[in-house]
Amino acid sequence: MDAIILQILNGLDKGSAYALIALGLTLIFGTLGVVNFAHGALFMIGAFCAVTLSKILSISFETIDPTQQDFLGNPLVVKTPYVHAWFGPEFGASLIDWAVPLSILFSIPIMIGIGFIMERGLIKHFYKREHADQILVTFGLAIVLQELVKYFFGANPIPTGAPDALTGAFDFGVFLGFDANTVIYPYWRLVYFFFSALVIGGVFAFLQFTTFGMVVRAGMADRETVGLLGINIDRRFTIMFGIAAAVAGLAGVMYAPINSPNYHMGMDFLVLSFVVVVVGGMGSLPGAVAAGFLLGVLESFASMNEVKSLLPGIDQIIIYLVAIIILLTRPRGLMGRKGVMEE
Amino acid sequence: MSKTTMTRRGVLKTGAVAGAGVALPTIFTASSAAAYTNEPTGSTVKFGFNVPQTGPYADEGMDELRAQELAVEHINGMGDGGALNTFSSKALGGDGVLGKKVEFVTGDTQTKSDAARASAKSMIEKDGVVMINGGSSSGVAVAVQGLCQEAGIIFMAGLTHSNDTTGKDRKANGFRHFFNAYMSAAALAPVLSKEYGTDRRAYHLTADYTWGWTQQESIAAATEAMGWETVNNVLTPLAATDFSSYIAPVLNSGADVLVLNHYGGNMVNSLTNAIQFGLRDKVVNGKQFEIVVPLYSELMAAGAGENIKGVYGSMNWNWQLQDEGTKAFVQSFGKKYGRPPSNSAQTCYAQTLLYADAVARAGSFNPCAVAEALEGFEFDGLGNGPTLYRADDHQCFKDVLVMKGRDNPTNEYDTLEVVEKTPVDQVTYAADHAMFGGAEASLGTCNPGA
Amino acid sequence: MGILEVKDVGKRFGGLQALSDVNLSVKENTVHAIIGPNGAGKSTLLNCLVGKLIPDTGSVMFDGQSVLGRKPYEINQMGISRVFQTPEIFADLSVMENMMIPCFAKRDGSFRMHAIENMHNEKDIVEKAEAMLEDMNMADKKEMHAASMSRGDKRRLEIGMCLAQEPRLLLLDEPTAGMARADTNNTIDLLKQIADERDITIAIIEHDMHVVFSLANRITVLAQGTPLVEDDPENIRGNPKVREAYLGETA
Amino acid sequence: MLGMNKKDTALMIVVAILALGAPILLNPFPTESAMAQFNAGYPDLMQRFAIFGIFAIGFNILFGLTGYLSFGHAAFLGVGSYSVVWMYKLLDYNVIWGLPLAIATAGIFALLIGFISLRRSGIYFSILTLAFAQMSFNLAYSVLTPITNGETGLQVYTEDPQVLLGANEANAPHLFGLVMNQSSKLSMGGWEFTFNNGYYFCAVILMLMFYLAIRIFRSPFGMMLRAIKSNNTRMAYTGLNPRPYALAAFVISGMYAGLAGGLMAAMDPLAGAERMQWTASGEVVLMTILGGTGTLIGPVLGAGFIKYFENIFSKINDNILHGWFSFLPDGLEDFVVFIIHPFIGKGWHLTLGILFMLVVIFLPGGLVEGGQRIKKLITSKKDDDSNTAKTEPAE
Repeated sequence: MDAIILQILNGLDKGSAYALIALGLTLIFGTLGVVNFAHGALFMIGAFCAVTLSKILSISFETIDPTQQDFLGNPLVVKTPYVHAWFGPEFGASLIDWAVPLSILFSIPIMIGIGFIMERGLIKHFYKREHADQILVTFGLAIVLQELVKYFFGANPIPTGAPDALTGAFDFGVFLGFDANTVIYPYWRLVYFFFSALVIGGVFAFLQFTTFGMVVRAGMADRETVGLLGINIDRRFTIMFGIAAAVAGLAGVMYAPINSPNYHMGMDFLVLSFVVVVVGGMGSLPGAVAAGFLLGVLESFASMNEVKSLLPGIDQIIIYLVAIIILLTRPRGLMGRKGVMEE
Repeated sequence: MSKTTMTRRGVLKTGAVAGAGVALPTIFTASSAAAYTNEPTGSTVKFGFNVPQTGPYADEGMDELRAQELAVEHINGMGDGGALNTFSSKALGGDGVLGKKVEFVTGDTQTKSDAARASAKSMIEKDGVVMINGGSSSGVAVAVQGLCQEAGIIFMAGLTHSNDTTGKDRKANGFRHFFNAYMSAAALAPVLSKEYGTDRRAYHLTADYTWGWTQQESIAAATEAMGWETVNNVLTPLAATDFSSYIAPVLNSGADVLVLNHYGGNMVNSLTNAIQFGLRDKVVNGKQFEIVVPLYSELMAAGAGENIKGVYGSMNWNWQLQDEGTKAFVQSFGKKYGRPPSNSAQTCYAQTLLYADAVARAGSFNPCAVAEALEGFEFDGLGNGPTLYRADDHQCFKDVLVMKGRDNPTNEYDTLEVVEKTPVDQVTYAADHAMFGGAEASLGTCNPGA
Repeated sequence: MGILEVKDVGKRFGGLQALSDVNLSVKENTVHAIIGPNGAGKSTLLNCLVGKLIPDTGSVMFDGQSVLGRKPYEINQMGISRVFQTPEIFADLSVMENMMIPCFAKRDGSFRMHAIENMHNEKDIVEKAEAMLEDMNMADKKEMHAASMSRGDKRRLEIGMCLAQEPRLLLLDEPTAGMARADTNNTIDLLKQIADERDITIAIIEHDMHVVFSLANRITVLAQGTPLVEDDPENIRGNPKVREAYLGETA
Repeated sequence: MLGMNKKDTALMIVVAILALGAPILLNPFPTESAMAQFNAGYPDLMQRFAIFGIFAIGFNILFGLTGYLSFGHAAFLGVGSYSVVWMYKLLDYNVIWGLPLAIATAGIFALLIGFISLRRSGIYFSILTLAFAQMSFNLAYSVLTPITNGETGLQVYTEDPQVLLGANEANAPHLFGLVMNQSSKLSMGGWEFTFNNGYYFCAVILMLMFYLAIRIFRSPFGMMLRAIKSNNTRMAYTGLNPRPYALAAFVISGMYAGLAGGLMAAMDPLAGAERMQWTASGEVVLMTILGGTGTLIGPVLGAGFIKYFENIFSKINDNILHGWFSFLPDGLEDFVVFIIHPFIGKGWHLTLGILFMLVVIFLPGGLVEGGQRIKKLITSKKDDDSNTAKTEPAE
């Protein structure tokens, strides 16, 4: 029982990352009809926003300490972050410590900006082109973006820790009446789960309760009709692209402490997020979220020893197996609409 | 196969002569010309450095490439000579190899067997290299080693840790300086039993492919021999990025040690996840919970950051060693690149020097002569102490380092500390050991190509 | 006994009863029009005939065989061709290729693996397609990209493609919708000619009364998913029920 | 000629000349010149051009004609390779056993996967094929190691049965004694050309496969496939069943992929699981789009383009750059090298990504459109504009 609760927690946590990425992806599908292979790269850039901010906060001045030596035997160069000098070592240290949460604020304008530039500069010209062309151009863009990140940050993962206060694990077991140490879960992953729930809720509320959102939803349902009403849907779609980019970016920022960011993390998530979106049904926002959590939970269950001993290698293929089964039983995924991306 | 000719150099010279007069076509068919593949005839000789330049191991590849460039410099007599000054063999005079200046070409393995073979083939066929060195995974090493065997040139493996490289997949034309999973286990086990006691229950997470399996097998055997119990071994997909669902059940299993048979990105993530779950803060069976990462590298340590503190592992070499060879190499490397070399860089550096030295001692670039010179070669002064290139399986035998994540690093490179130098005797095994293909494993015969 | 016999057909979509108790008999070699106000269930009925929808109740017999449960292509191979409201042609192919495809379908059935011979070497097909283009007055447009033709030409091509299959029943779904008067008249003439010259039955769904009364020799009026009346055109014109249900609105 | 019209015959002749003359055409620079770095006329790369050409031609029969975008074709490539290596292990090194088996097994796999995947269309189809291929890759790398030799890659060991192995038989892939990795060399002036058995074997098969593709494109079957892409509704209402047509196209393209995979193992007797990964499937998609979807020659060009970058640009390093620009003053030399540095060697991915974007932005029809534009530019005087290319899009 405790093992199952643990895996459900795990699944929800994994699922929240899948859901966030898939949400943005399906927003772009639904509104713009564009297959965006660069969406994983946006997630990656988000994570690197966190890396960048913590690097900026750690920009240091150098003093030479003649009493110590570096590996070549030269006097050691000691680095002190400017924030330590400016705000005092204590507050400075906690600023650096809280770099990842702070990056949320830092990343939103950056991601929206990147989204605007992408949409206006490139994607806009591909609305009427074939999906194949969209795939090629966005894939090319994804490569360019990740190679640029690699050029500046290297290929090695960059450890980016959560604030000290949020490290460690919470003992759910005691909470639920099990023995201590049976169901423990890291604080930061709980934060991630609630954060993504917040973001997902925010996006839905935005689409549900604002006029802007209503127009966009109408546009998703039938672009032509909305266009006939004389509403400038294009500008709203640009904004939607920015929002989708920001959602992917936020997913990335908060993911940084879970796994050290590296330049190809976007590609690692790309295929998976496409599977999630398609399983959820093209163009369906609730579908993407539901599929994200579903696949996350199933993936976690498949990695349990009991399951693996029955079906060796099941965790290698579970996602794809589930995708096949769902697509064969439900033609348009969990909640897909007819006619979207079917030709 | 034996008739193949890839005699670019030989042809060139003749071609140049013909070109000077009228453009007379000269046709070479198979089995004419040279005595062996890519026999150098001009004033230069080409080495091929095949390292991952794209993909997750690109940084490791870059570091290998730095070391290889440095080695070429030293062989050609430029720079400060590095470890050539401390190397026990004095056959290299700093004037290239056998009077020929060394040039090199580079390629990208992408850490994929196919891509690695493609780039190695292009070096052999197009650039006419006599030796290929580099790489950072066992799959690639075995694939390229097989290719070099077929083509008739020497392969000096880079980072490859699987037992198979010099075990069941050993080849007469291939040589490995790097240590292997068995050695890691043999070196780690005594230290672990000393630190953590002999009554421990270990839970293994193992990358689900050949290298992971051989390492898990080696570690389990060595730790069980000293009294540990292996509670469970869970295979994890190579593509996994989030290991939480594999880590979560560990605490409930009654295990008090977690062994992570992962490398590279897998290891960085699994260790980070394990720390997130607070495993090392727990007390199980009345003992402090511990994590072991049998194979360490500097880049992984950097990627895992603070999570690595206090975690034990093993390495082939480390820049903090204080022997003369290490000091000379680190000085030379540090001056040129402003950072200490990684252990895969050191292996590539040593392998390049060892190859050049063997050529000089053999007096020929013929791979069979070079192989003969390397087989049973005993040397010192390259950083690992006295070392033997065993003739039976082309594996180097030398001390192995047991490392621990440093608690208070003083700078960004100071992430690991050397806990113990396990003497070579403790890590030596028989060439027909069961984990190394048993009695059936054979090098085959040396292939000189043409 | 008509060539097409629809008996007691009903179809529900959720809470909406789209069709109920539809009985219809189309006699061989007639032009039978099905008319009715918007939402009367004309398109639903048509879709039930061609296999796109399966009715909940009732039967649809074509030439003594049931069409229910068969795929559209199977029903087509039985001898029912359909012309769509917006012309459905192979827009990326040339006009000639558009015409050759139904010729192949007629000769070779629903699937044949003829992957090696050059299609232009199939003399019988080429001749038939050319003759049909000639009949449709499009021989000069043979090499044209189908997408670049005018709407009227596309319609004629589509009708020609259907005829190339030598169907026994031709279903037309508002064939003149959205057309200019001149194009409409051309289409009426074409259909008249087809009805006169060929051994074919035509069932037509149409909004435009001008078209209906120019062509039909039998009319069924559909209202709220059920047939109101079936009669000859003259009688329909004067039928008060029809006027009320349908013509009244437009008059 | 051979059942082809004039235009196709001309195209076939061009392909034949390119394929047979590749060892010379791809080595335009003298061996000792600085530009020799750009020579591509060495056996391994030429083999890859031919093999990936075949792969892409086959893929285009599915994607270019029917519009069904498969993201799982690499699986068939891998199946083909494994088949051939298994034949080496069981029988002997003669490729004659393995290649037909590679085509057959790939065909069977394609039939199974296609039968299921073609129940859906559009992106749903793409994801289904992707899922099958990724499952194959993941399992081949781990659980199926007894069959695939996992990470190491399937290869021939001395203890393998090789029951047909003769006493004097070559210990490398061969066709009745014609050993694939043997070459002859021709030296002319500063140039040197390598004529490799394996390459010519691939080139002949490439020409055959190209010819077969022409026949398929011009056949009634090919027209039906284009009809599926153009209008599936009309297809069904013309009495044609789109499913078997699409499935046949899927199986044919799967067999092409199997043949390509088999040839990879015929050139180099090792089959690695990575060639089944989604990136490999994506690569053939990119090749086809880049070259020109639905055109005959496009996929071959696209394959050559990508393989050229992978193999030539990744090998340029700073030393070579310094060599090229050594004629410049020191500071300027360093500056130029500094500017170019991110795009070569380890940065070849960046260059490729930029080129993908440039091609798709400025040449929507891929490289073939680029060629057509150049042609039009040259013949613009007599040509009275756009309608020439329209009636025969499948050029």
